[in-house]
Amino acid sequence: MSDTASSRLLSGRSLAMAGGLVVVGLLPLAAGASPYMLGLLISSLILAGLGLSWALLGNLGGMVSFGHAAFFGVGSYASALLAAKLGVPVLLAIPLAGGVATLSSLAMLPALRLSGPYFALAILAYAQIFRILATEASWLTGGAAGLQRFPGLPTVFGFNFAERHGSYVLVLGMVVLCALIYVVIRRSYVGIALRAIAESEDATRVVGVNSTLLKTWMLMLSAFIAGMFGALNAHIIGFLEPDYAFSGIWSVMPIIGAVFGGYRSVIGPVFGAVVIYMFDQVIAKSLIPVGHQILLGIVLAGMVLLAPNGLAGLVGRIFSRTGGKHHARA
Amino acid sequence: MLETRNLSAGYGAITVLWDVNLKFRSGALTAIVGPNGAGKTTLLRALTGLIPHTGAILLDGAPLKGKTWDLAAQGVVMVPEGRLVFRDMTVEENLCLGAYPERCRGDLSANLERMYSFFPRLKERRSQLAGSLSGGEAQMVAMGRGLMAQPRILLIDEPSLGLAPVIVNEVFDIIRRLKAEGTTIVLIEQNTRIALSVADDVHLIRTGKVVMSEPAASVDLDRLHDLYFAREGQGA
Amino acid sequence: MTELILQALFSGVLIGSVYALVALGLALAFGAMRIINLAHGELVLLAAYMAYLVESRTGLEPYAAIPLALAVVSAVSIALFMLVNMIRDHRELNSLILTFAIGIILTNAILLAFASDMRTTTSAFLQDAVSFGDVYAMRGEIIAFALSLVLMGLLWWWLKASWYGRAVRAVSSNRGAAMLMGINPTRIETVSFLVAGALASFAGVALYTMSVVQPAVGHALTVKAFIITVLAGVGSIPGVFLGAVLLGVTEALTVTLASSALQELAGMVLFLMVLFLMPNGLFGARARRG
Amino acid sequence: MVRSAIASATLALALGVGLPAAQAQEKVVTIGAHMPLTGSLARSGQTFNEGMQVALRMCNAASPKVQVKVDVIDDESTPAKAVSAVEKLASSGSVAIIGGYGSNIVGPASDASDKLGKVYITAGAVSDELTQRGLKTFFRINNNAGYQKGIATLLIDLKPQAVSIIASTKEAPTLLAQGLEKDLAAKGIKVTVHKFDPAITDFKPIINKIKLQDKPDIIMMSAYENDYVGIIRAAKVLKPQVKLMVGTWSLATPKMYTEFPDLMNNVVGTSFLPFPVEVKSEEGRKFAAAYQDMYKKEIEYLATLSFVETTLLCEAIQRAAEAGTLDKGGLADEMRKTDRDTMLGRVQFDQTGDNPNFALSMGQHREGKIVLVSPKAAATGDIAYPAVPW
Repeated sequence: MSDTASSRLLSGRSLAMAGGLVVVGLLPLAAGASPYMLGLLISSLILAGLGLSWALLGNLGGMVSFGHAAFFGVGSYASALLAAKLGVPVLLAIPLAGGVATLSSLAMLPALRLSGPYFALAILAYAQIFRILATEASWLTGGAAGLQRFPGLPTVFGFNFAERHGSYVLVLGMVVLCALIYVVIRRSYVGIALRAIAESEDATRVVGVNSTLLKTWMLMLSAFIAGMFGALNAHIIGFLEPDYAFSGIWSVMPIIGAVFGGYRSVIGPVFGAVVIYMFDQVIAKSLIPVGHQILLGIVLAGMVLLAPNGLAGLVGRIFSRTGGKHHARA
Repeated sequence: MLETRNLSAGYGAITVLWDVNLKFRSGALTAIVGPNGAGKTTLLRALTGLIPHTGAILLDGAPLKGKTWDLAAQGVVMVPEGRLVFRDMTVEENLCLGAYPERCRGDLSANLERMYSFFPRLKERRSQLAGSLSGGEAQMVAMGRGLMAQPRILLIDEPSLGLAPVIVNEVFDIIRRLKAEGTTIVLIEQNTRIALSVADDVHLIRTGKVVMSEPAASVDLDRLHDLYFAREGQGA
Repeated sequence: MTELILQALFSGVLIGSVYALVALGLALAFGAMRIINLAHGELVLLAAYMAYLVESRTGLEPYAAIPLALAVVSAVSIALFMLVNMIRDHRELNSLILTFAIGIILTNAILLAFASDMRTTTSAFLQDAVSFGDVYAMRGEIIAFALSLVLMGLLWWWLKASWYGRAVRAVSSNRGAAMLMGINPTRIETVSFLVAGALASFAGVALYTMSVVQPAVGHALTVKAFIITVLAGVGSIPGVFLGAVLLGVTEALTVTLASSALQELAGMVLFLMVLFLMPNGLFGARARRG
Repeated sequence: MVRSAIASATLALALGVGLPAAQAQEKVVTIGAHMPLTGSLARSGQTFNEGMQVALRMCNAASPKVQVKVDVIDDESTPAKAVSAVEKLASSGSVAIIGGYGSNIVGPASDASDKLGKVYITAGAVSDELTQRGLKTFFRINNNAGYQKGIATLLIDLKPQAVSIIASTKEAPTLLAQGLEKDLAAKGIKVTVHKFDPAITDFKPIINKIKLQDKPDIIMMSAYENDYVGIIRAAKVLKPQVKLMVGTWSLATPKMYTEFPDLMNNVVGTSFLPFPVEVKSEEGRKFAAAYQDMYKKEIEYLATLSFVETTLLCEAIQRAAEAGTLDKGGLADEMRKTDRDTMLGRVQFDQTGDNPNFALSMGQHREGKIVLVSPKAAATGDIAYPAVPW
């Protein structure tokens, strides 16, 4: 890609958005948030990253996945095992784990021919299969007993990533980076083709876009991002077992966040995941200590019914009403 | 009698049909002809309420009430092209569904027998899935299904589409027979020659407008074809 | 070994017949509205808890709860339909998410109302063993199996011979053409959601009599039902029954011939293989791709 | 407006400062707890919570000078939320944390607690790895070895030819099954392990395999509540020729018998107390009475566990508070000084924070009663053997 092309793709606005995201993201640190708050924010950002990876596939590939836990879990195990058994430095193991998750996504290629709910639930089946394999392959994964002695995030140049502030900055950085990658792809020729596929597959076949190949790329990229966030989470939590690594939470929460924030925009899934997770953990949990997910369900249902384009769509509508029309398509 | 006044219709922001004024006489067969994409099917879709329209549709002088599914009860029945049979139901089940409006449910078996006398071939295939039929047979199922609703006005969409000439003749023999029985018929047809052979009145639609309305007897086929093909490039 | 396999087959058929009831409801609503109701498992669960409520409060047999279960589940089904109907013109995704959200709401409502304790029948009558030669079952399972066959028969007859039933099939087959025949699709969709709810009610009560329920199992039921509809292909009751029995038997045989830890795995692999290799399902008439 | 707000805030502050001064001799100490109150383990969490509340009530009544109160947070059985809970509790002033259920939750949560310098005690995580991390603030009263020992003692005493173990693929049941397999095999007993996925509901195929292929004397269930019901039901239908059904957690409880009277008779599970409760110790009797008073039900196994851990923690806090070392990190030292007879038997903590004395009694359901049958020292009656529920 030439310089001019990349500068066109990474326009001032998207860089400004990334900058804004970083600034907003660093506010809690500046405000001296407690480790508790930072811990919640870290969890929410991990879901945000996962939400981005989900929305990338959903928005550009037109494929709804109900099983992103598959990639997340593979990423967690890969990174923990690489670091523990082969001594790979953790910061290198994380992207490598993304690569392993990408490899695992190749097993799903036959599913690309499927549409709608069939694809969604096929991926769910993969997540289940991976979970069972992780339980059975106890020689490698420790089985149901899990893995708990693997390295945490390291200290680099005196900056301790294992400690809350450090982990927070690292996860925030990863989210912003993935958001930028997403923006670049969306703006590129490929992204335009992909969105056309999402709208109507037949139409683009006629235009000559090789949709299966593009979808494959999107699936692989989505798996890569999800795997990396799984790896990050594993090193932050420091414990892995199959039921946790492949838990339905990793499939469901990103969808809720992305739909809540607006899955068609880049910022929506990030924003949605953070807002919905914090709402659930801070507000809903204090209102209904047991069964607070009922509020999550109500908020989600209300959002789908009343603002199907999510928070981003809602904000966009308000902006366009007050005159700033170009924001509507943010 | 069915009639349209200043009927316009289209899809979303695109208007396909402009200010159409048509009268369909009772007991007569009215053919609507025109090139592909002229708006014939849009007219039928508007008449049956499948797409929204402006202007008025009058049945016996009063506005046609209700949604698509209320029309059959009022005796306005559409026979869609043969592909639109219920493919995973049997021939007989397809026919039975034609009698869905409550006023037609009474004597189901007698009604069925009447259809089988119209279409003997369907009787042989009565328990076969409609999806496994040939094009001509499917067209017969679609027509039989429409007739089961005991229509006052039958709207038939492109009955010759994709059929072999022999089968087309067979289908039109049945249309003639229906006409002879006194059913009011609106026939949408691309094939002008065959349309003229059965029609009482003919309307030509091109690029969404009615460009010719005449009794079939006075239509000169060459002039009709001139109108039909004129500036066809823009008509598509 | 034959004895083992016979018992596995028998157990698989019995459990499969109840899976079939769950799956039929899902398939019916999907046929009419082209929407996978991800809250369907929760409807089944709701009925199971009604059975628990009646059994624990009155000491009657769980099947006495069927009127209550029908009333409650139908009411919820209709509410669910009305919500989904509001957004029917949006993308498929939104209705999936909406029914999923309703599933979350129902699961947690059940949790709030009934706590998270596991529940199952305590009826001595239903738990009694019955044997047929070398194979054994619980009486509750035999009753559930018979009930399932009867309901499937009734449903088959209803879809075949009643006006509403035929209309349901017509709408599933071709919505536009059905409208031209004088069928009001919204009413038919309502009817099919109601019938799906009724099937869920029976399935839930049957499940309560032969298995253990907890607020969290609703989702697993939905997934299982979906797997069965994929195995069956769209649009045939015998297909759904055979698909369900096939799943039940596969699971039971996996336990018998391999390891019980692999039971879930076998079901999932079967699902994917049918999905990839047989786009029409094992018994279905129509393609699902495109 | 602003001024009046400031005025009232000042007033409130003054009152707030004034209050503790007025009750100077009563010191209030807060501890935190995280439990699974939702999700599949919610019932365990609820029962833990109940035992804990009773322990605090009794402990506070016994030593009114230092009042201990607890904040409970639902960890939803997820590690990240458990870690958040620990951090939230620590930041809102808890001096110690009572841990949740499952090693996957307790591992990360106790790590976080250790980093914050807070004592962490658990009765719900049995993995050996937990005590191999070298944490200075980690304590637990029960461990896999204790369960294994309790069950193995009973099984070996009965001298069976063969035992079949049905084990859930969840963490704790898997560990227990592995340990038992080793112990029993060492005594020359033929052991077959059948692992099952927790999603299973129909156990007939497994039981049938055991009936026709293994032909054991005893079926041992290493599993959870809903699994027991499914397994025993399947066994009741297929009637394998076994002499005893044995299980572990949450099986030999009065509640199981009330809910499933047809399934439970003669089944053996881990237990501390016979039922009706015939506790020899004063403490046990008081606990039973207070529990009945607060929750209107009989004490259960998990409630007893959390009662013991909470009592130990509470007493250590009171000791440290009186010695004035509570704010100076003296709590862990006080914990390590623990040496006390409890309803679990003698509890001490070794260098790793584990309780080396932990071993379990086994109780048998007998017509609505629970009779302790093993080990001999704790037994309140002889085991009915062979005896099955059908």
